[in-house]
Amino acid sequence: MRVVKAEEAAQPSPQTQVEMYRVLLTARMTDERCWLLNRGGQAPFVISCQGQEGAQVGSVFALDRTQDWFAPYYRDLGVVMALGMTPEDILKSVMGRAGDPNSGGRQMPSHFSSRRLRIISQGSAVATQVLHAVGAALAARTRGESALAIAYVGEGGTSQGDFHEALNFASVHRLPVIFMVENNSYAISVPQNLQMAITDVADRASGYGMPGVVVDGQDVLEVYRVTREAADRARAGEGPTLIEAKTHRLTSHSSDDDQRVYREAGELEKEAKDDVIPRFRRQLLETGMIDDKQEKAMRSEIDAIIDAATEAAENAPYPEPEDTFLNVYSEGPPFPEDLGGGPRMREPE
Amino acid sequence: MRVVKAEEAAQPSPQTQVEMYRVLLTARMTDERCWLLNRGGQAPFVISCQGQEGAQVGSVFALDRTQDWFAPYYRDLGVVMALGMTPEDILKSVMGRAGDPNSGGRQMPSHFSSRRLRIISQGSAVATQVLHAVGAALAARTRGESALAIAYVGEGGTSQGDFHEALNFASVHRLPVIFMVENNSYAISVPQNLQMAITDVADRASGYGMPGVVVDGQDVLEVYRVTREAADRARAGEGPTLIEAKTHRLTSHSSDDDQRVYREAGELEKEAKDDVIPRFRRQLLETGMIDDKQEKAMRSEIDAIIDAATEAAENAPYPEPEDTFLNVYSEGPPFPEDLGGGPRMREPE
Amino acid sequence: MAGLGTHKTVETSAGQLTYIQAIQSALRDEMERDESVIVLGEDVGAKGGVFKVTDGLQKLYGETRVIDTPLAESSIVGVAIGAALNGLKPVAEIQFADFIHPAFNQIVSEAAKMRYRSNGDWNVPMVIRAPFGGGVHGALYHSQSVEAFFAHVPGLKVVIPSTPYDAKGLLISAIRDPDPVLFFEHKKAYRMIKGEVPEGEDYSVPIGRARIAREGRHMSVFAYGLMVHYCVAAAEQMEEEGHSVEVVDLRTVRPLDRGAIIASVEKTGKALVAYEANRTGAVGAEVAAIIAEECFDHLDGPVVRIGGPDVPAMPFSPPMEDFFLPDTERILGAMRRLAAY
Amino acid sequence: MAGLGTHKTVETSAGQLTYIQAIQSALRDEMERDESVIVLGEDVGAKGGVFKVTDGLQKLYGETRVIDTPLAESSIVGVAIGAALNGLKPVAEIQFADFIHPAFNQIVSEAAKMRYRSNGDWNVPMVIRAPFGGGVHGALYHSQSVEAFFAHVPGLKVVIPSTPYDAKGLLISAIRDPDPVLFFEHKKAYRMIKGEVPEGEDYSVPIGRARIAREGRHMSVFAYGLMVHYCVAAAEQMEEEGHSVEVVDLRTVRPLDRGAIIASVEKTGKALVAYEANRTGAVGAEVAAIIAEECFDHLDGPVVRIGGPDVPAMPFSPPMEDFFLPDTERILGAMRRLAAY
Ligand SMILES: Cc1ncc(C[n+]2csc(CCOP(=O)(O)OP(=O)(O)O)c2C)c(N)n1
Ligand SMILES: Cc1ncc(C[n+]2csc(CCOP(=O)(O)OP(=O)(O)O)c2C)c(N)n1
Ligand SMILES: [Mg+2]
Ligand SMILES: [Mg+2]
Repeated sequence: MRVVKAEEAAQPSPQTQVEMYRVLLTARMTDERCWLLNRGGQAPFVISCQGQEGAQVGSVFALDRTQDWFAPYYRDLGVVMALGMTPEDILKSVMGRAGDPNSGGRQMPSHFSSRRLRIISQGSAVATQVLHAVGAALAARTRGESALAIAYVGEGGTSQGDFHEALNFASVHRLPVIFMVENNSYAISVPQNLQMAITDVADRASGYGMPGVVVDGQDVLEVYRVTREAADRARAGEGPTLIEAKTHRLTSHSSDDDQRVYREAGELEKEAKDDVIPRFRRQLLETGMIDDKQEKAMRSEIDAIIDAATEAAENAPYPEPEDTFLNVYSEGPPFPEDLGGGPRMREPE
Repeated sequence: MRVVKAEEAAQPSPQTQVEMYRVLLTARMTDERCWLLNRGGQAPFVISCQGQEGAQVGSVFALDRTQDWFAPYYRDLGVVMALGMTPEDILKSVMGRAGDPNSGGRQMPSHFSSRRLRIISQGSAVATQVLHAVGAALAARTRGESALAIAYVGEGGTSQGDFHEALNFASVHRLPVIFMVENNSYAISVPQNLQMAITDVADRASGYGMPGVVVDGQDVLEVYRVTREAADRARAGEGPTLIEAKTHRLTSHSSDDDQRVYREAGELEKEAKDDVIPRFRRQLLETGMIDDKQEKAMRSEIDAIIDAATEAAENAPYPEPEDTFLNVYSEGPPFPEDLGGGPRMREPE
Repeated sequence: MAGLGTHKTVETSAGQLTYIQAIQSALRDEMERDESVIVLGEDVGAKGGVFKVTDGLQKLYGETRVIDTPLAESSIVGVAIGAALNGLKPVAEIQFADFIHPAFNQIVSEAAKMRYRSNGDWNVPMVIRAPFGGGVHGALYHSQSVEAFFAHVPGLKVVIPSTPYDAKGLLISAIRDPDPVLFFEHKKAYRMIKGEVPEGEDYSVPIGRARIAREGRHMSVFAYGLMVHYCVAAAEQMEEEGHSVEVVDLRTVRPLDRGAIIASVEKTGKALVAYEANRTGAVGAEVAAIIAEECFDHLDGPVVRIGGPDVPAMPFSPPMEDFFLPDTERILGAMRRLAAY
Repeated sequence: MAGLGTHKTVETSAGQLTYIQAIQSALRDEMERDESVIVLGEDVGAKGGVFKVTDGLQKLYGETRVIDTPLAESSIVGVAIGAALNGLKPVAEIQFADFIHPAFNQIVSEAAKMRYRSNGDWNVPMVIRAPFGGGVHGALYHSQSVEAFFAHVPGLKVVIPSTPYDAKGLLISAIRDPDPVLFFEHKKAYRMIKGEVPEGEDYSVPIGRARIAREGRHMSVFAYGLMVHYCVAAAEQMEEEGHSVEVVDLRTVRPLDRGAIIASVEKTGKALVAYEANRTGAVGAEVAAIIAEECFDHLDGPVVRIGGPDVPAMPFSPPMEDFFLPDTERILGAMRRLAAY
């Protein structure tokens, strides 16, 4: 595993590290709540961040949350929570409520979006967002801003043509982009060896003349450090970087999947032991940045927040059926049947 | 330029080398005739092989023309002539005659196809053929044959998602495929530095875990040698190879283009001096495989063949207008308007 | 879920199969019959597909004939085309019809035009299977009906069965067809629709022929996929109200069975088309246009279309999802108004 | 060819511009007016585009606003989407409409659905320009009419001007539109069609409104792009034969101007639709379906469609190319038969 040289500068402050841990925990506990709701029949679909929060939170904290652009994918609950999404936002979306800030209950859960937070709306087709991040970076560069864009994608998504086209475009124009591949070694049931003939996705970087970095995605501070370095390069006009975070998918692909059908029990146990949360917790306790009591207090605080969020979401209204017609185009439909119009029901006179 | 070790085995026999030269000359002289016809108003469109014949002919002779599969692109007149297409075939297609074996006058010139010669029909959308070659190789491997497939593509075509997806699929399944990139450093007017951020396309190979080879495309025997090595690897089950032949586009992109608008005169002169034909001719004269008299005789033979071919093509019939309806599906159209049917002209009764 | 998927279930079920079992049975019969048939797609191997359509096939026929591909639809189709050109009969699975778009160029520019552009020298015997349609909380990208894009493309055939019998018979025809066939399976029908399927016997259903799902005299209703069942239910209600409605299951949307469409309207004089796709520019428009062009002298009323609303796709939230999907009630309302016309 | 392309030509021409000059003039005016407008595509810079539409723009506005992209349409559109989300107004050029298919997923799954899926939070102010249509020996892949694919997609607007005045006015509206607009330019019209275009003055033509190209009383003919000119020529011949034919230039094929279509047919009682695209499942089918649904009580004859044949695309060889392309003669024949009906 190639590792770039350490830099003290790239160490978040103790208080920031505790903050990072709080986001990690909030994402994990919110995700766990979604599964509870799924079993309880209140959430038809769940797709998890569990196991990948380190790569997500570690990278966001290394960036400028006041101006940078984010194109996450469906696992990135840790990314959007680090940017300011709340458990209530998430639970409303899982329950398809009108108040879901991502889509007003239109998209499946975990299809994140927020213009305010510069989280680019994602559809379900994998890897399309990687090109959107490149375009956002192009716009920032055109206006001479120092903002960069980061795209998150799974290792399976790297097989799409759009991934190749995005890396190529960004490198030709030396755009301020970071490509963050969360390699959990599975695409639903397809293992990495059937997805690509290489061990490290980062090896693709040299084919675009950009640096490629492999980082242990379970090491939050390492992710922070390499992301910070990539960001510095990007802002200095030195172009894009491909970062591959080796990580684990601790749950089945989604609530519709059962990974025991295609994965060895041994592998699952091994990965569960490498969970980022206990690992970062240990780090914080050892360095004395937090103590056991504080950590327990933090958990119960978050629990309380999620309980309140669950109740708020449960009591939040659904969209009106007719809301189906809204926001197809900017203007109201001049031709109802054509611009977001309904099925024709009127009396043919 | 990385070059792989020489192998005596990979030297074509003197008589084969002379044969290769004849094909080079035939392709070049046929192409020149197309331009004459274009100026004469008999050929609305010409797109040339000129300058790239070395990579084309050198590679085909290194393969098994009795069983291998070929997915050429529009510059590959040298490829298809090495496989058996004749000047008459080509001139009929340039003039849109019914006898055009590639498409019966349906496609633009240089969209090559012949099931008999295992030349996969190509459309105009660049790089799609690269995936077809991978599929053909998959089929051969599935049946346990020793045949391989080779795809030809320009360096501009490598920017397409399909190029990435093809290399990835072939490498994951270790298929017997050769990817031959003819890098003439321009995609119409777009220079290589605006097409990719690297000098050698071959550097992309490592990102797929396959060998990448750069070869001087103006050196016919070098192209032959590296192609033979890639073929041996492929047939031995060691998977695909990416070969980049550095070459030159001696003409404008096509008869609709004028490259003097976007290229330096100096660059054009320099490339003209590096033409493969005089270079290979010199080689053959020096090694005594052919003498001046024989070479001149060969030229006039070919000239005569092309003259006859031109006349034959000029006298060949156009397709019937109604032929427009043929070969949409295997069966005759049961519903004329829908299965290859015509515009509805009948009297509404 | 797994249970339903295995061909065992297929063998043990007595004549009655679900829609998905019929598809599984067609796949297995054809792979058994013809070595050149291969299956490729995302998760079709070890997992047996996200809907379990290919469950068990890799165990039976091995990894060379049942291929888990990388996550890239253009390569799934492009490789299938090349394999078809070299003698195989690939059955490619696109995990959801919504994700067929990255392969659009390979399907429309390559597969559809290969025979024509080579003047009949080459052909592409390939099937592309994809689950489509809504009503399963699939939201914007797991509910789409995309058939109209392909029904416009000469060189392609587009099949959409509504019953287990047709699903098996048409998939067999599609696999044996020398040209590229898109085969769309309604995901809500997979386990909801049951029906008779002949055991063991080798039958097939011809591509390009509609089926009269229900005879009627006063009105013709054209549909395909899940909508056929809603239309039949509505027609039965209409019967009780004294109106005899004919329901025509198009089964193939390219080529459309013009003869059957025209004959039915000439008989009844009234026409309604029901479909789930976005209303504008869909297959229903072509059906209506054929009727307007061919049946003018027989028409006793406007040609009515009931389609999905013209919004990008079916939303996730239950009230909006229900609102989007045309159902028996909505179709019935349109039938009543047309009957009263 | 080069001369025609430069904006110089545009400035010196007195009121009369060719179709391509009108487009060049719109591009230059909007780039001059609004710094956020950028142009990107293959060969749009140094070469000024294969048709010279963007000729001179890079010299005027530099390489950051006029970008020669790598040869990859999905990235051209995907990058344009991202740039639009971050405040630019990209005008992407697809070199030929036939090559828009690799970008199909970015256009249909992303650009078209961005506003809807974010419930109005995001929008994509982007224009995709592409030359389309046949009659220039472009053969199968440089002659296609692909508008029907996009006219089916909620979230997109699809504009196809037939005159220089509309080409400029509609391109200006498209660039200023907050939603994604596909702008198809008929390549045969580029230099063949001339017309008045106001000098200097800042005007625009609204998207979604048809134009009556020629008033008439006995028959309504609907067309767009080059076909409009053929229809007007045929209508003039019909006039001499005593039939008054109204020609409606749709100008926008999504959204269709339903009001104008219905009003014209209610006036004339007969309808014909002429288009170059493959006949089946095209925009003409939607126009006919609207008429069949809305104008039943006013129709005095079948709704006739004249379209390109249902073969993959326009062949290269002159006899087949001529046979494919609907022309004045063929349209006239259909008009005569419909008039006699
Ligand atoms: C274009 C497209 N094809 C198929 C799918 C179905 N699908 C959803 S997620 C997924 C696997 C993604 O794997 P990876 O990129 O590794 O991300 P991970 O889920 O492992 O984090 C697939 C095949 C899709 N969403 N989009
Ligand atoms: C998908 C697609 N986009 C655009 C074009 C138009 N076009 C034809 S050739 C060409 C340049 C190809 O360059 P390269 O691949 O380097 O091949 P070369 O012509 O240099 O041999 C372009 C842009 C096309 N044919 N297909
Ligand atoms: Mg993964
Ligand atoms: Mg080139």
